[in-house]
Amino acid sequence: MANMNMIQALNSAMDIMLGKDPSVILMGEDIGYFGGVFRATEGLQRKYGEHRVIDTPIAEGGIVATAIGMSINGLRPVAEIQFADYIYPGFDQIVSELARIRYRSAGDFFAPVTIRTPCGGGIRGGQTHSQSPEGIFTHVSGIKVVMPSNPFDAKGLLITCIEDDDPVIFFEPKRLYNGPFDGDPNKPAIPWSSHPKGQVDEGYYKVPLGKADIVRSGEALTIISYGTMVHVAVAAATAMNVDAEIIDLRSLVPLDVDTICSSVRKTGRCVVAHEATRFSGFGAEILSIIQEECFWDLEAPIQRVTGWDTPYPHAFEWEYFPGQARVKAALQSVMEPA
Amino acid sequence: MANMNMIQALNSAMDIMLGKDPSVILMGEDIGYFGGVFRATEGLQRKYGEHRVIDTPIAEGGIVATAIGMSINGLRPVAEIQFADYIYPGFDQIVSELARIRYRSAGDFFAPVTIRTPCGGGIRGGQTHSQSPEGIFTHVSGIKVVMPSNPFDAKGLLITCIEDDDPVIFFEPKRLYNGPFDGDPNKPAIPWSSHPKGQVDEGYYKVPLGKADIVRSGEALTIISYGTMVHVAVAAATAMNVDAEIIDLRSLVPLDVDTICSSVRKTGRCVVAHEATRFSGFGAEILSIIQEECFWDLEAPIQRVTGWDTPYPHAFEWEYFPGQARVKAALQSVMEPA
Amino acid sequence: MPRKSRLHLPHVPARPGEKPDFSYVQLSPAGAVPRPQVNARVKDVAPLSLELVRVLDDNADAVGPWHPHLDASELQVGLRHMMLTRIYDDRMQRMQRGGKISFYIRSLGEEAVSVAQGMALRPSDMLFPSYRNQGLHIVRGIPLVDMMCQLLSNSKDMCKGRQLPVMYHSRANNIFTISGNLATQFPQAVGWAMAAAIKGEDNLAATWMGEGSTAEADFHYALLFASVYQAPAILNVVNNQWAISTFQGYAGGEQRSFAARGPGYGMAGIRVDGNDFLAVYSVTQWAAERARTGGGPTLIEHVTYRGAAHSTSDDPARYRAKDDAEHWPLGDPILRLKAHLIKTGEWSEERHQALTAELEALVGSSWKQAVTFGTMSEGPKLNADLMFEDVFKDMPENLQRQQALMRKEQS
Amino acid sequence: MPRKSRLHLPHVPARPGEKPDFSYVQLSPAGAVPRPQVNARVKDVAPLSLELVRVLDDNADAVGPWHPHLDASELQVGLRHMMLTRIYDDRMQRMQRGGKISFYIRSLGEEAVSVAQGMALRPSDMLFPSYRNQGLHIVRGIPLVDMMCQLLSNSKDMCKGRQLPVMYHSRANNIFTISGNLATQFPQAVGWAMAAAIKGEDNLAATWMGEGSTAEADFHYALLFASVYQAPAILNVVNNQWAISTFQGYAGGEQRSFAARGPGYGMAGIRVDGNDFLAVYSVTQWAAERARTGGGPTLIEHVTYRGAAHSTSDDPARYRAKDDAEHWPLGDPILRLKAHLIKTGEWSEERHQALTAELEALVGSSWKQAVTFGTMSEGPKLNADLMFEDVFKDMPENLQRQQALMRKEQS
Ligand SMILES: Cc1ncc(C[n+]2csc(CCOP(=O)(O)OP(=O)(O)O)c2C)c(N)n1
Ligand SMILES: Cc1ncc(C[n+]2csc(CCOP(=O)(O)OP(=O)(O)O)c2C)c(N)n1
Ligand SMILES: [Mg+2]
Ligand SMILES: [Mg+2]
Repeated sequence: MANMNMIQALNSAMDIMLGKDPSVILMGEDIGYFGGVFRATEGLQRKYGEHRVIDTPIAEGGIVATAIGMSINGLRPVAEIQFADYIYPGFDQIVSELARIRYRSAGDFFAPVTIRTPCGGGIRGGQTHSQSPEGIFTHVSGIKVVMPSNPFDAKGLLITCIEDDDPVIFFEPKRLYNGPFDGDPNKPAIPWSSHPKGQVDEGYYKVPLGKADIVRSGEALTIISYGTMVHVAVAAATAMNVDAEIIDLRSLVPLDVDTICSSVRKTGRCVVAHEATRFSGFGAEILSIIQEECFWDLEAPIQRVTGWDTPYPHAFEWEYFPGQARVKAALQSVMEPA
Repeated sequence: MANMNMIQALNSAMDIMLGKDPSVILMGEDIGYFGGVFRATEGLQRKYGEHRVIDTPIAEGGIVATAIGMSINGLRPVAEIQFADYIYPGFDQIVSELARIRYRSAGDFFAPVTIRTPCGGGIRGGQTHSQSPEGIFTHVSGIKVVMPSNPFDAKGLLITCIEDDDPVIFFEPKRLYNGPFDGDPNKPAIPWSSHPKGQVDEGYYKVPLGKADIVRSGEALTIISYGTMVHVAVAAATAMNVDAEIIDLRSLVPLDVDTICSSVRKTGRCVVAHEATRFSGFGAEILSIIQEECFWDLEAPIQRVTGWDTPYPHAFEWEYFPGQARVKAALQSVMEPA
Repeated sequence: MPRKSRLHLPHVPARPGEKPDFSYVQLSPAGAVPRPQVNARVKDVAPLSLELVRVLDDNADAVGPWHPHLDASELQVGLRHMMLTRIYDDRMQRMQRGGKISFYIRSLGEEAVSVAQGMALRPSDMLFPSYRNQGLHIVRGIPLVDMMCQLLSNSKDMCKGRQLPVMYHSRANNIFTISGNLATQFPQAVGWAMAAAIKGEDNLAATWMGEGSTAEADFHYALLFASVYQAPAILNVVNNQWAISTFQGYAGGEQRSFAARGPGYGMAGIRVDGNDFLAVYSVTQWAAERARTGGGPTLIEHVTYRGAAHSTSDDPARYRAKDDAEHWPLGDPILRLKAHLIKTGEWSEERHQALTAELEALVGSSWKQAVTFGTMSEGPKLNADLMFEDVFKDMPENLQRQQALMRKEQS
Repeated sequence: MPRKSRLHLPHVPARPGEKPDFSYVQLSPAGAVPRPQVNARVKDVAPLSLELVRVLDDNADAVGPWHPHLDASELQVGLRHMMLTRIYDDRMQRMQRGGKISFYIRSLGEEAVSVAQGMALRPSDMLFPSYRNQGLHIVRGIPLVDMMCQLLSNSKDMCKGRQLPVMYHSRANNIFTISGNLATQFPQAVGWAMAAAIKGEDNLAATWMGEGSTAEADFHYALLFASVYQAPAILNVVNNQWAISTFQGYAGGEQRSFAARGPGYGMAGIRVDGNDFLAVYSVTQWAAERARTGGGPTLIEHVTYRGAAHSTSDDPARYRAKDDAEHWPLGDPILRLKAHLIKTGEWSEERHQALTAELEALVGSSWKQAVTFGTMSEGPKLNADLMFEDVFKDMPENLQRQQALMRKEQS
């Protein structure tokens, strides 16, 4: 066990997989010699060579497309898209190709590509360095979608994704790279070393997809979240001291419906929280499933806590971000007696 | 008034706007000399010239991008994407640019571009000529999303979209081009001339965005739908003779929440139907809004009727398509007494 | 508009009612274009992208430095493959017209491209075709019955009913699954080639698209990545002059050849007579040897003509001159190779007729066999349960549920 | 891997610890490259895409056919704009270091590109810049205070707080809003130019991107549509050799110049000394006249060097050789124009120092004025209600509700 921040944990996962499996390669913009704009691949090119940790042209569509071709030729590419905001030029190759190759070839071909990309706000990145587009990809049949909330999960999930024979988009909440974040930008930043999930096994281990993590169990209500909002939810529930059960989905596709529904059946009250915009966001799918599965158990309408239905403005980052105030308001309203 | 199928109605809308406003131009693959693979622009190049009805290279991204540039220079481009399945190469220009130009320039620039594209299955097009990706675009702040279900609305809505100063994606359910379709492929096809909404005013008129159409009012339950599924819903409700109120959304963004909620408050029971895949489809947003707004009025869980969470297979088109059987099963279950 | 438009629109030489006009096609005499060393530098081979490499002249003689000097037996095999491709296309077209299959795409007039290239490459080279390369499948020996079963989406369909007709694939024969989305295969092929290089293997990747498809971003990505990493890939643009109703000028062909894009990206570009079996074979050999010896990628533009409708959903009478294919200056690939073989005493009308009859019989018997595995109307049918498989490697819980609901619905 | 990789990787001449090496940069002597007629055919101007157009020689003399023969007064204005750009950059960089603004991007060493081109174009020509073209805004007379208020996202910010610093725009001065997404402006500019042609107007569109951005699909779309419709557009690739840490070879520059993409798409391509004010002005004049007279688009590659870090978030010491900018063979654009003016007796050290002082004072006083409209820490602040405006022309009901909720949250 060692203290790692999320960047170090991700780096460790890729280091281990490069060492373990000669078919694993890394590719992306500025990831090689430089080690990535967020340093996630630092030192790996020096260790494994320019031919396995490959700098690419600035062409997200070309990166995804060539990664697909490599995977058809027996490699397991891990492609970095520098910011999730820049994944859209690769959208056609992801939706029309990566997601469908196994299906359209009746399983004769498959593309084990992992796409890593930093998402979310909180670093004053403005509207083009803060997006959370995960919801869009959950609507695409054939792609798995993952988002960790801490270093331990990040490493174990990334190793699982690299070994998975299906394509995966692995979203990294960049605000969590250096430490947990409770939603209050005015508090001094705290490092992962102060958090239990900052204790990371240095060796090879996996965290399964489709298995949500019950961060905190409780009886009064259920909070379902993933990524940065897990920490905001914990802080808000603690501050209000409500006996909340807090679930970290970890993987959105596949989705751990059982854990979600058994919790809501128990509590009868539920808040769904994510940073992405509200309208047609992934929260809507979670809410819909609960409504369909647990209708008779619900004692109050499920509330969504989300970013607003606007781009993420540079000057109003904290008015946009769904912080503790927004979470608390939702907790209040689901606790109101019927 | 004249009998028009949906193609003729769309053609009439574009014809009228080309004649009325010199800044309107049409562009797209095979739309000019040929008149479009579905004939929607037939005759318009001959009438208005090659400089206003423009054939383009096969580059959806280039079509959207140049349309944006034209709109910044005072034109109102109506761009056709030959199939909605092929809109993804233009995704970045739509999401990162078209949707945000007004916002990021604080209103100093705006891009009145209308993107027309045929969607949906039912013509044996297989997985790449049958998709319904509308849900994805409803998650993108800054874009309006429209889908008509009949010739009269198609014409009035398209004229409204072309005159709208915000960008719009206009989805055309291609199975409805030549006639209404109740979901049964074995019945002989019936023409629009047999349907009241096939009666179309030959002149200029508008159908507003954000105003749903109550196709049929009823007391027992509410069916919310759009596009092809409106007709399937009517047929299923009639066959079961349930006193269903059937709502045709017409525009998904903006969404007519009032009409939806007042109906559900009245009936207490609701089915949401669309052809697109279920997981994170637009149905989830509708369901979520109803759950949030009408929770205490609901007497049964809202049911979603959708395509399956798979691509649209060539051989199993009718097993995939959400036909009357699937609608009826949902109607059954929402009618079950609590 | 107040003022007159100054927008330039590409010239389309002949529309319906006008007489075919191919004066825009720049030709070089057979044998006229020099053949550089396979390891020549890009700037020294640049002229190849504007000339037209031809071997078979108008007297059916094979001339010049690109003459591949193949054994007659090989040429006879090539002729057979081209004839089979065409006979197969004709029959399948008729089957579609007869309502037996939902859709079909012919390669009429373009047979030399797929057949000559398929023969010039190694079986271990990976192919990323478009929907108009059936010749490749035939060269690689995919049984006609298997191809027909795909067209029928029947119980023996290699795609399990998921793909439109003609979207074949063959893992065993190194042919990648065809996409309905244009151009996507191009950069995938380059990625495959990059992986071959990374693994130190000397197989190459070859891929095909039409000239209209070069407008897509994936064409650009493919050329860029192939050039940057000097990937062992052969990128083929089949310029059959039309993209459905859109003339090649709208893809940029009016200003410059498509082959010229190659040198623009720093790679070899060759413009070849796509209806000349020997020329296509020869340039492919050149590009393959160049790729295998570390010389990097080559872009090949095959100048040919779409002899038929775009597909069974299309009617070219609406947008191009009648009988234009007959006026195509580069003739018909089958007739040209046939004439050459006859002139060299390696073939005869009799043998040609006999072979035609043999191949028609083969196609006919294959069809009879294929339909025993089911048609659109009669069984055996694929089980609709298959709809839910292969979305993921293992079927997730929500798909299992949906599968059960579907069963209930169907019963 | 069992076998050794054969994948080619572009050569990077000098990394940290190595001494700068610019031997890879292909130079032509000043005055050596002929100047074709503006209406010359593409194939006749093709050599321009491989040569390097230069006017200012090493003795600070202006020589050769591309000499634009501008009045000294114009050159002095150009010098002033370049100096102001650099002084503005330096000060804003310091403001970012001091925590006054969140982010900044300098154009150190590239000032001639924006300033000379801005001056060579008409005010009615539409500009689609990247984030490193501040010189354009300065040439077009955008008040420094307005630019600074954008950097501060303060109450006078033209973007109402929505954009990162440096993402300026000016409707009144025909400068389009800058995007954080690379390359998207290129085909938009072509669309704007197509519209100008459709409307019969003779304005043109000019756009800029870095060499690294040419890898994006939008670069391809722009060249293709510009070529097909012969759009009156000037497409500028600013090759400053680096894309953050990625050397230009990874964008394709190792195999061929970026200007050479132009002829590949059938349009004029010119490679110019980007640090030579006179050369940049002259090729821009040529391209503009060509576009206005119906000669179609031109692709211009400006060969220059990124003198500073990519942005305030970047540290080039991690990936490139120390002091490399000082070894750049094409020198510094300001020093070169200054030397030329002094040599021609139109400038002096004294005047230069005086002007420097004047511009520093101007920037300083502008900053003082800008901060009165608010800073990141002190007010006046923008009203957060603005977050919900301009998503659509009229604020829809759901955004009005969210706006109300946000107000409640903040109170
Ligand atoms: C991304 C995408 N856009 C549009 C289409 C519709 N489409 C199918 S074939 C075709 C024309 C292709 O022409 P070309 O590339 O020249 O190939 P050819 O058919 O001539 O062999 C078009 C526009 C598509 N399949 N995919
Ligand atoms: C689509 C997209 N991908 C990646 C990025 C991240 N990014 C910002 S600047 C940059 C480098 C651009 O280099 P270049 O085009 O050469 O311009 P320069 O900065 O040298 O002026 C990158 C990769 C982005 N902004 N947009
Ligand atoms: Mg073609
Ligand atoms: Mg650069």
